[in-house]
Amino acid sequence: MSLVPGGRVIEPGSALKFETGDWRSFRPILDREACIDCMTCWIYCPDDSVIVNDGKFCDFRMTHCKGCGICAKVCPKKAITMVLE
Amino acid sequence: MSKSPTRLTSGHRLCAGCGEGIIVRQVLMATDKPVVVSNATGCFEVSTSIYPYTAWNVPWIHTAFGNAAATCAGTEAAYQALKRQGKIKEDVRFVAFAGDGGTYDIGFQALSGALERGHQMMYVCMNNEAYMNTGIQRSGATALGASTTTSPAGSVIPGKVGYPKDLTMIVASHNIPYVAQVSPHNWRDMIAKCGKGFECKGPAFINAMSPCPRGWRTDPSDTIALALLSVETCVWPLYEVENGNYRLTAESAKIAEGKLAKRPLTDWLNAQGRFKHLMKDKWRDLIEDAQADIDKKWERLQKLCKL
Amino acid sequence: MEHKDIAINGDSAIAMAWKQINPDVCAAYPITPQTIIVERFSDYVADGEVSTEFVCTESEHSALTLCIASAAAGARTVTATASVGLGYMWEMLGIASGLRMPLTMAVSNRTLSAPINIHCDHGDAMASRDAGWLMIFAENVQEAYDNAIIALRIAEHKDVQLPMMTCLDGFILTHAIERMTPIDTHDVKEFVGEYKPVYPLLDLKNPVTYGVMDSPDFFYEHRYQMKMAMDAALDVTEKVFKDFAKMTGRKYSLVEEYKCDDADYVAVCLGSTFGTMKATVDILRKEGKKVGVMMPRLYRPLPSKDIAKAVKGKKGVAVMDKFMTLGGYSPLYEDVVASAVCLDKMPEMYSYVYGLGGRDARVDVLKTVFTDMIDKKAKKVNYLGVKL
Amino acid sequence: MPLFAIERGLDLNMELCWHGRGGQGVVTANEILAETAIREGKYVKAFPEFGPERMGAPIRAFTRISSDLIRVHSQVYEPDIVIVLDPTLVGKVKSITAGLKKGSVVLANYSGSSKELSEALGTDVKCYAVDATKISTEEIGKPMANTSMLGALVKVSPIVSFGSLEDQMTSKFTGKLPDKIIIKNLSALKRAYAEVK
Repeated sequence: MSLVPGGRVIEPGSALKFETGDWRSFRPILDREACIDCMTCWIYCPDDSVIVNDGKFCDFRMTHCKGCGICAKVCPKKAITMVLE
Repeated sequence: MSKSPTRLTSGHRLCAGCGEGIIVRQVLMATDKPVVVSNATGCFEVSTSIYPYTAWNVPWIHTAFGNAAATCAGTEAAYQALKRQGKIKEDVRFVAFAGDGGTYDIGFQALSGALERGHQMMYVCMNNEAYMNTGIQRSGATALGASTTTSPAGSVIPGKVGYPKDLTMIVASHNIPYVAQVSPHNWRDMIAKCGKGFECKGPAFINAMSPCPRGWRTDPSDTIALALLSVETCVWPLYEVENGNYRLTAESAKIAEGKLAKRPLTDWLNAQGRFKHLMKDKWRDLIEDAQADIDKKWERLQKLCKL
Repeated sequence: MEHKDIAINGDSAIAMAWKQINPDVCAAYPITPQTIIVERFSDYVADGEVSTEFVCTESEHSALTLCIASAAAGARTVTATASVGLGYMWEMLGIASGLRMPLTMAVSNRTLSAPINIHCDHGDAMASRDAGWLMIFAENVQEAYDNAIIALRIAEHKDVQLPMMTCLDGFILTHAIERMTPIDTHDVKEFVGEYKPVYPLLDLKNPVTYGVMDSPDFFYEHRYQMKMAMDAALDVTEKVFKDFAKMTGRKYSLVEEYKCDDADYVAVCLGSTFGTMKATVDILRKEGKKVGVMMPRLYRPLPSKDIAKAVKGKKGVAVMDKFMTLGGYSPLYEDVVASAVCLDKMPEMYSYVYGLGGRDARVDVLKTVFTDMIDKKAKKVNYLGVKL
Repeated sequence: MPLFAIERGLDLNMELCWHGRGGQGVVTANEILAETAIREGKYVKAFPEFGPERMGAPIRAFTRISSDLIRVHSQVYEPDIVIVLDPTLVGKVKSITAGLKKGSVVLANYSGSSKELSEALGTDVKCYAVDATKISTEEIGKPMANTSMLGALVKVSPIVSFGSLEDQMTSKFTGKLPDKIIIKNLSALKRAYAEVK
């Protein structure tokens, strides 16, 4: 049997392989022009689904974003809108 | 901060808009030291460790429901022993996460014991005011009048009977070095407080307001707005007790100074489906009682902060 | 090497074994009749005779929780309890075994409430017998001490990795002073060896997740792995017994037999009663009665094959439970009967409930276990010494 | 010469039953006897009767001493020797004479004569009396009769030698009690050994 005894998981962060993106009814769309890279959406995303690179907004992790819409509500520049999938 | 390593990955299975994911990410940003996490049974534990996956990039352990503090204390005791023998070199931080059920109720004894013994650990309660994992049953943290599946809004009894216990104050009475109330809408306040909690000498306790769209009957996108509202209505004042000294922080400090308006409790109640039944005329007295209770506690807290 | 025998009670002997082992962590909560273990060990900690991180918790539930987490973190961990304390730990017993934590726990056997009673029976151990723990019993203080050392080697073996209870009869052994041959501390340390944790939490470079949410797809398999470990524990225990005999000269077997070879009638029991029964057998042998007694020293995993072999061909087998299952057959009886099912011809099997709540197991009363079988007076289920 | 000769020779196998009150040092005396016997290479099982009793309540304790491995773990029902630490128990506690058999002896802390003692107990087994309360009060300064009774015991029945008893008491308490107290206890031991009748 290849299972690690005790139900221990020895591969950290393996949940990344489990995609929660298909839970989504609404998807976030970013207005790149309006975005000021303030990272507000990143700090409030419950699903770590705002990808940031070098301190700048890069993308939404659509494989995992559950479409809660928090990012749209907290964006100080109203740069994110939620649209029906 | 955005460059710090991801300790909790995507792919966990919390509800969309859950406050807990936001809180844990912020708490773990408050230290750059290695952390070992303990977790009580509850939404967060279940959602982040569904076999064969784990959302954890750090060592993590869950044993049972009523013992997150003892679990954390056990990892810390092992660390103290191995560190003393030179078998471990790193400077490690120990943190426990639990819901209000695992903290206010079934885990209270273990928490009190661990605090009294003085383990080097930080305990974070994520308070969503009911047992959400098992389907919204009332807890010792449930607000007066809130409708839950074990305190339903009936025709005779209007939801939860009695006020929630003031656990933060109870914990502060253990005279541990650091105690604070936080809310995820104010991440600066949260991270500053957790930073103190991680670095103080002895146990620290953080009580975090954690909006729950499912249990509160609110829109997932409103989680942060509700967190803010809990503070603006003084339902959840932000404060810390550092070595016995009480201090209001963030929005709560501004309300005390008159720089920010204290909003009426009805704003808080109206925003959530779990309180909808209270809007009927026949429960008006109950709302007045609830407001009076909040005002009384707020006054007392302000007095403590002036000492 | 010459060793000086000492006068010591059972609880102090456990504490002495711990002192020699010098475990990394001990978390415990005092309860009669285990209290002396925790008190003596506290003395060792206070006097710096051990480097153990000792945590005196606020409850047994927390004590075992701390031990589980400590073992998961990578520390060699010990604890002790008794009676309702073990009952209070019950939730955590299954978690300790399910997470495969090789910690060891001395259990100073005492009955369960109510009515509250501080005396010995095996109610606590028997209520926990299916929790996935290895269990070993002791006839006397020497064995209680030896078991506390032996247990580490079995529990920590890579093929086992399960927690182990070492049971000693409350008061009868815990508080009684007997003559004991201690093992040289250096030898104890060598015997138990350096602790090698499996997937420790404190291996920070390889983060491990402990205590997952398991689904029907995996839970059964995780349980089956525990069954395999229990099976392996039989062989491992025999091997460890051999190593122990090499070190001390004290030979132990999975099932201890006393004058059973040519016996027509045998009794099966656990704990200190095994000793008193040996004396009883000697008296009856002098009267020409062919009787014997045996004890499954290792009770979990049950050495079923050895039990079957030992009862094979006997005219009668009395199985003595220091515990009474209410509304069913008592556990050791069930275990022995089930073990003997494989035999072509089952011996007559009698259940004897005795010694509940500290009712003294006297030689004159124990004699009737054999004489009743011989005189065909034994019933299927007997309640030895109950006053009706 | 010992007052009560053991005729079993090397094949020593004795059962003792102690009577006293909680707090009088019954357990300690039993412990010292057990340690002394082991010091002499004998086997021992020594234990108090367990219960929730507190200071002042009548309590019992038991000792088995044997030249062979002891297997019986039960209480003692037919004692060879009964030792009573508290004179107020004589005549009051019936279990003192329970299970006495031919050849058993009773040793009591008793100010009267051994004849008066056997009358008070209503037994025809051999009785020995020693005023251990008086001895310990005079020698130690407080009425802790337990060490005196040990001295009397080994006179009545040399289950261990007086010398080993002295050695064990000295080594057990050295460093734990002031030397002065140890010496006083040893004097009490010696006096009771001499005075028991």
